[in-house]
Amino acid sequence: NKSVPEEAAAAPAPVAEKLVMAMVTNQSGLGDQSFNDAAWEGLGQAEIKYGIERKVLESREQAQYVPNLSTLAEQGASLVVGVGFMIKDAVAEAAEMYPDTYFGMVDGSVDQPNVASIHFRENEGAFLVGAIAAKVSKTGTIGFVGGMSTPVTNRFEAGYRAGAMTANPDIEVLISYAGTFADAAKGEEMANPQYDQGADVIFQVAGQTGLGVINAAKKKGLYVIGVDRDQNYLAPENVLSSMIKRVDIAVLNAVGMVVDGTFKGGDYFYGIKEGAIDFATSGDLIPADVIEYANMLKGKIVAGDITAPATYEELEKFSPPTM
Amino acid sequence: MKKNFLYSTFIDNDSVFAFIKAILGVFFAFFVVYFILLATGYKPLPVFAALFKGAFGSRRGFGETLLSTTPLLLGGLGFAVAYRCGLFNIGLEGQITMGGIAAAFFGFIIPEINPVIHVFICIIAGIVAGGIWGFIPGYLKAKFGVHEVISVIMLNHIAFKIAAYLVSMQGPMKDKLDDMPASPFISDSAKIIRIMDRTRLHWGIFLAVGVAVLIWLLLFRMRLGYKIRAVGKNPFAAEASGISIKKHIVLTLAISGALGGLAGAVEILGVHYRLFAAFSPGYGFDAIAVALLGMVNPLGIIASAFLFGILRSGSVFMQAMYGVNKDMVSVITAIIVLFMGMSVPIGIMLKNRIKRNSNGTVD
Amino acid sequence: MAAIVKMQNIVKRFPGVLANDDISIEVEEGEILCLLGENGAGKSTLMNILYGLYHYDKGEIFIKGEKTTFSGPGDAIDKGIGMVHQHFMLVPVFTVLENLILGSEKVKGLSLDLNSSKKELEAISDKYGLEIQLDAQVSDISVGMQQRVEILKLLYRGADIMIFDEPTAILTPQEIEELYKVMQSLRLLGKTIIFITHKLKEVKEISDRVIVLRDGKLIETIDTESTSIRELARMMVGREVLFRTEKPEVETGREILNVKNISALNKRGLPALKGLSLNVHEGEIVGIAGVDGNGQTELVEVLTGLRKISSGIITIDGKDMVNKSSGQFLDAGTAHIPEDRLLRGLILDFPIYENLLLGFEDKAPFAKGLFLDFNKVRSWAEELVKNFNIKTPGVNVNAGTMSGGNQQKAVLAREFQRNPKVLIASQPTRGLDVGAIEFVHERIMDAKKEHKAILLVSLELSEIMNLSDRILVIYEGEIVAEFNYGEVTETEIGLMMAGGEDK
Amino acid sequence: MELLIKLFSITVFASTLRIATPVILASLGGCMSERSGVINIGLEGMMLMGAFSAVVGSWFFGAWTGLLLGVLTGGLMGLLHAFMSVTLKANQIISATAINIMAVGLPNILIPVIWENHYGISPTVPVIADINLPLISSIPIIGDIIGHQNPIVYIALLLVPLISFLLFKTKLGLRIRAVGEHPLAADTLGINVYRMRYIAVTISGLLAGLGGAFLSIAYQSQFSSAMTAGRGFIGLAAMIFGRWSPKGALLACLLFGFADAFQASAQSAGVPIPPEIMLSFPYVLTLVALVGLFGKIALSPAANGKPYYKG
Ligand SMILES: Nc1ncnc2c1ncn2[C@@H]1O[C@H](COP(=O)(O)OP(=O)(O)OP(=O)(O)O)[C@@H](O)[C@H]1O
Ligand SMILES: Nc1ncnc2c1ncn2[C@@H]1O[C@H](COP(=O)(O)OP(=O)(O)OP(=O)(O)O)[C@@H](O)[C@H]1O
Ligand SMILES: [Mg+2]
Ligand SMILES: [Mg+2]
Repeated sequence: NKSVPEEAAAAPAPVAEKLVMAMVTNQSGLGDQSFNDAAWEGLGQAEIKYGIERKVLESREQAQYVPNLSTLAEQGASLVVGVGFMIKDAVAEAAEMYPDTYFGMVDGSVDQPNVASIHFRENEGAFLVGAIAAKVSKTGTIGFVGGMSTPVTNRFEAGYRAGAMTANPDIEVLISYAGTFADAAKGEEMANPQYDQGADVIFQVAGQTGLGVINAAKKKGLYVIGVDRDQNYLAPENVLSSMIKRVDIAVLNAVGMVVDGTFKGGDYFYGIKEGAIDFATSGDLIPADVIEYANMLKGKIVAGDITAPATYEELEKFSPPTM
Repeated sequence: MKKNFLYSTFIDNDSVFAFIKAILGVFFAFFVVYFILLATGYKPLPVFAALFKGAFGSRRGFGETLLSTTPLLLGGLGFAVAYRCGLFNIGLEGQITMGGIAAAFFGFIIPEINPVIHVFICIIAGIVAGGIWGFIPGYLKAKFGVHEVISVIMLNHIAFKIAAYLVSMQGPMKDKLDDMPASPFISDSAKIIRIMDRTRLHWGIFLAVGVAVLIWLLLFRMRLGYKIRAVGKNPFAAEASGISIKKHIVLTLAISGALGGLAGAVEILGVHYRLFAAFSPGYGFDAIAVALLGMVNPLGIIASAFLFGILRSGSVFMQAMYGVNKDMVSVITAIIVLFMGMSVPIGIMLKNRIKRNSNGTVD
Repeated sequence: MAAIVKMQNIVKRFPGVLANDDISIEVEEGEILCLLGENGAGKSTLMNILYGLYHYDKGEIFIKGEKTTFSGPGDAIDKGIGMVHQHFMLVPVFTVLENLILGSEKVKGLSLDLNSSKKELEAISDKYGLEIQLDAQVSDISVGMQQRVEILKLLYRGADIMIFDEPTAILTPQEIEELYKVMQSLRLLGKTIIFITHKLKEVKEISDRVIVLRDGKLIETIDTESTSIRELARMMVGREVLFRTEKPEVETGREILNVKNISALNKRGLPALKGLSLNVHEGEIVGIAGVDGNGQTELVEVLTGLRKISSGIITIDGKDMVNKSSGQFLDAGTAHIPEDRLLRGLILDFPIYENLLLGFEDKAPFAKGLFLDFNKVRSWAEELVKNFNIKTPGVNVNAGTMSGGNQQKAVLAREFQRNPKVLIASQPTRGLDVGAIEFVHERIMDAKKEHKAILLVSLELSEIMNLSDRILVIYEGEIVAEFNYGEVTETEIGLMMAGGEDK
Repeated sequence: MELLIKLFSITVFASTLRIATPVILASLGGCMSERSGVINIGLEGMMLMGAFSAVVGSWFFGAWTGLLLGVLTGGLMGLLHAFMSVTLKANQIISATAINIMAVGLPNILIPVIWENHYGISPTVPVIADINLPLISSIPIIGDIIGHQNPIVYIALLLVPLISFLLFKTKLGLRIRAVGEHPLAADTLGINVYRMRYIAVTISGLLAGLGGAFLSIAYQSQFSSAMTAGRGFIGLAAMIFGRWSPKGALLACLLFGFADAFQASAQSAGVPIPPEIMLSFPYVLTLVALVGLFGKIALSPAANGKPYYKG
């Protein structure tokens, strides 16, 4: 399958033995210990489950999204998944250029028949860890450190604050943004004043910057909550929980649709109900009653009794349910 | 006289020599990369073939090559103009950012109008914004003696933060209907139209080459450029002959910044169609290498920007075919820069063993 | 006496120039040998080779009978060779002391032992009567003192073969006298001295033997006793040289430059001009005599728009010029031969034609709208090169590759071309050979004939005396005396330059 | 009032020191290199390579060996820069840019080779732990600010007078500065210009390497691919701000570090200003300080950036 494709060959490659399913990472690339890795894992699971071949192109820069997507489409990949909200415009463009190729879009919405847009209800998970943080906090103050202030990080923030408020109406939540997803040292210095101002649990949603937040927790002997995948291994004593976002499940599902021939464009939402959003308990740091409480909230969310706010506006309107 | 013009203009011995050396530099660089690839388990020759196939082998690849050449060329010209005036503008990234912001703003705030007028307005906005971002360090230097290197480093960061703020949730340029941290899309009439079917290549490349010729004319044919170069090579002598140092420092940095702003505007209007933070992946920094490898001569810069464009677009294919990832591309780029950087002075040394000034230095 | 230095068949090639063409010389122990030659004859090159600074292409060097190869000046210093370079080799931002010890530092533990070096240097400078401020920064001291620092450098390193490359080019007569005394006493102590100069009177006065170079070749080795100044000049230049420029009779006209009570600060912010007044008329040459550092530099800068004044009046042809820009001064009709051609006069990395264009870039016929007509510039430049007898392979050559004399001619060519009302000439013949000096003086006289007003600033007293219609003596930022041509002797002026009658 | 107390809490000053440390080390590296006449905009890349090697060293041999390896790798990068710009006389900016570009890619290529299944981020490794300074840590306030810090913070602070001493009080320093001001003059005194520049640029690399190692195995405990985040360039700016002198650079770094610590504290305390505006505070403050402090152009070493050609 390594023949050089003709530019016109937008259609799937000649007699490929295995279907090729591919992804394009955002600029963090593989190894981000986050959704790029998780998506890649999803394709790995699909290799086993469906016998497909997986392929990845990493992007050095925004301008490379389109050529990366196009190249994969031209090489005959049946499904090309774009990862990260910044790749959305590129997926839209590629999907139009290669109407016979299926695309997946993680964390963004592209309205085209050959694109499955995959959304995660991070606000639900953030809600749960917010509640856990508030319950565990002894000081009545908890913190949140975001990377850049973007709609996605804001969604985490909104859910987190709502969850905390639900668990403890008097909770104080300190909010900081580091302005970068790549600077661990900065993350630490954003976390430190929060700890010093009384926070004893911080939720980090900051990529590599977040590693510094975890580091600060380790040095201070306080709690931190990880993001995207279970980050307890980074500091087993300090990572109280992690908000888990199972991009792999979503990607696996998308591959399944292509293999089964049931692919349909449109928006796919993954939340607690779909088993794609959760909180981690490894490390056994969360008291049993708090876990129980969180599970109770989880049930309410699944049942639709609680709607975790996803934006600042929704947060404004949110009032903690009485239980 | 005609022959004389050509000779001194395009093919003087220096340039021919530099060109040969540059080619040799690339050649040696590939030689070294050959072994690196071999050592890391790739088959070097097919990988090289893929690089060039990717950059030239298809219409889309070639389009991408020229597409990435565009901002590098404009940025490189910006760096070169300042460098010729003895100024070290490592602030192009910030100037590009400001140019992009301004272009995007006028791109979406103005509804569909005559496309020529709209694009023109946006480009001028970009040029002005970048120009202001270049004017500031120039003014600070002329007025307060603030070294331009410090002020542009600070202004870079400030520009990045401004862009990030504008498209953040609270930001005034945020597209409220989209969950991307980006501005609304620019109106169709503000988009620079594409020129090759099924590629993203747009008119910007012609604009950039045109600007390169213009900057060449400016530097080597125009009165202003002559003065800029005079201030750059010996400000004291220039001043003694009635050329104002301060005025030309401010003006040159403003022009340099304006070229950065133009690069940013073209990127937004031709490629991204909307503003988001860090839309420039370091073009302003690569521009430094581009300009210097191009001997800070606009014609040389066309060539070196093209080389960088080849690396950028060819690398996609290299990765797709052989899994040579983005990091290997960085290393390859570094080695090419290193070898080209070496080959030129080696060549000069060979040709002109000693040519020293009174204090033993050669500029 | 045995030859302490023997250089045999030395060949040194620079790109396009054969600087030393098979030169053999011998220097005897304890003598003062003078190396003579036109600008660009290859004198400095030969000495730089002896000092280990340049590698040579062919030849052999023997020091004290021993065949020697140098890998750098360090080796030469070890052999007891010292050199005072044509352009001083001093680090301007270092103190005198730091410059003196550089390369031969004494240390105490990890740090520099400045005190013991200082004591030692004080002892040496006392011994030779070299007055020096060890703690001053080099950029702040006079050229004379810089010269002494250079000499002290050699003594400190215990050199017994001393090379002086044009040490007197920028010294005042008094300073030159002092230098001779030092050289004589050095010789008495058994030191060998090689001495490069363009001043033939000096050659006669202090040297034992003379070696003449021309175009990189050895022309003559001769005992000083057995020759004359005129003969030396002929050997150097290859033709007869007149030593006195004919002074044309010119009616002086109206006042062009008028300066009243101006005060200005120097670059360190200290008062440099203190209520200075002078004027220059059409067809008149006014000479400013003075010891270096008495405000000449600042005066010239003020009169060319390169320095602001804090009070006073400047008019050119009646037009107010107070604190106007250098461009406005040019427009008002000044031309400026700067004292330092490398700093203010030329852009060494520009080709000759672009150097000649400086200050004309906005003027017809070169300026065409926003553009420049480089073809016109080039042909014009070629014409100037011919008229001013500038030796160069062509106008596309960078100014930095020309010899000093030719660089100076290029500056002159450009400035005369301005057709100025007033010409401000500062050190116009610094470092030039006799032939070139003659040429420059003739051009200045031509300008006088054309009724230009000329302000001549020079440290070369004889130059001032020969050319000026009026001589003003500057001392500590003021004009302290005024004489007419022929009314005064060198000694009298020298006295005034040192601070006036009471001294 | 309560807000003010929060904002200027002692920990802000402790943070200031930590934030400043890698920048101080970079700026000291800048001083060394540029005082010898070699521009070093490659500090960023040298730091990054240092950070990476330190983690590798720490993983295999422990933190202190890691530190050594990080420093040496920085030195090696310095040596490369010296070779390019002194021996080969390549444009110093090109040479440094190549180092910067390389430093972005090389660690990422090596990470999966060293640690299977890791890309871009290393595993956590042993770190050089913070220490309590005896005596000083028990003094109120001062003890809280400087009493409990990482050893490398103290090393960096000590290096400021040390490098200052080296440059301005020793034989080597005198020669290095001479070579940066007037290489020909130094040459005529038998000083080996090339050797001086090699030494200075290599030391510059060692310092940058130390700064990188501090980031990865003292401040943080793992390597991530962009972790220097422009600190090399800020160091460069601080050095110029401080007029090519270690002590001046220190002040600039502290000013910058303080502004950054302050904005972090202010964000956390809920000051109602958008975070991006808060985050730009250190840069704006630096600019304002520059305009306020500078009366005249700061002169760089006269031969800075110019290759020296031996005759
Ligand atoms: N005065 C000029 N007139 C016309 N063309 C010029 C002129 N100066 C430079 N050029 C153009 O620029 C090229 C010279 O490139 P180069 O980088 O050598 O510039 P330079 O002016 O010689 O300065 P430098 O020597 O500092 O690099 C020539 O090939 C020519 O195209
Ligand atoms: N470093 C150099 N590179 C190229 N050419 C040089 C260099 N140094 C000297 N030359 C050339 O070599 C020749 C001899 O120069 P040198 O400096 O020895 O002359 P000189 O006799 O000392 O003249 P002057 O009286 O002007 O000092 C000149 O043509 C000069 O242009
Ligand atoms: Mg050239
Ligand atoms: Mg000479």
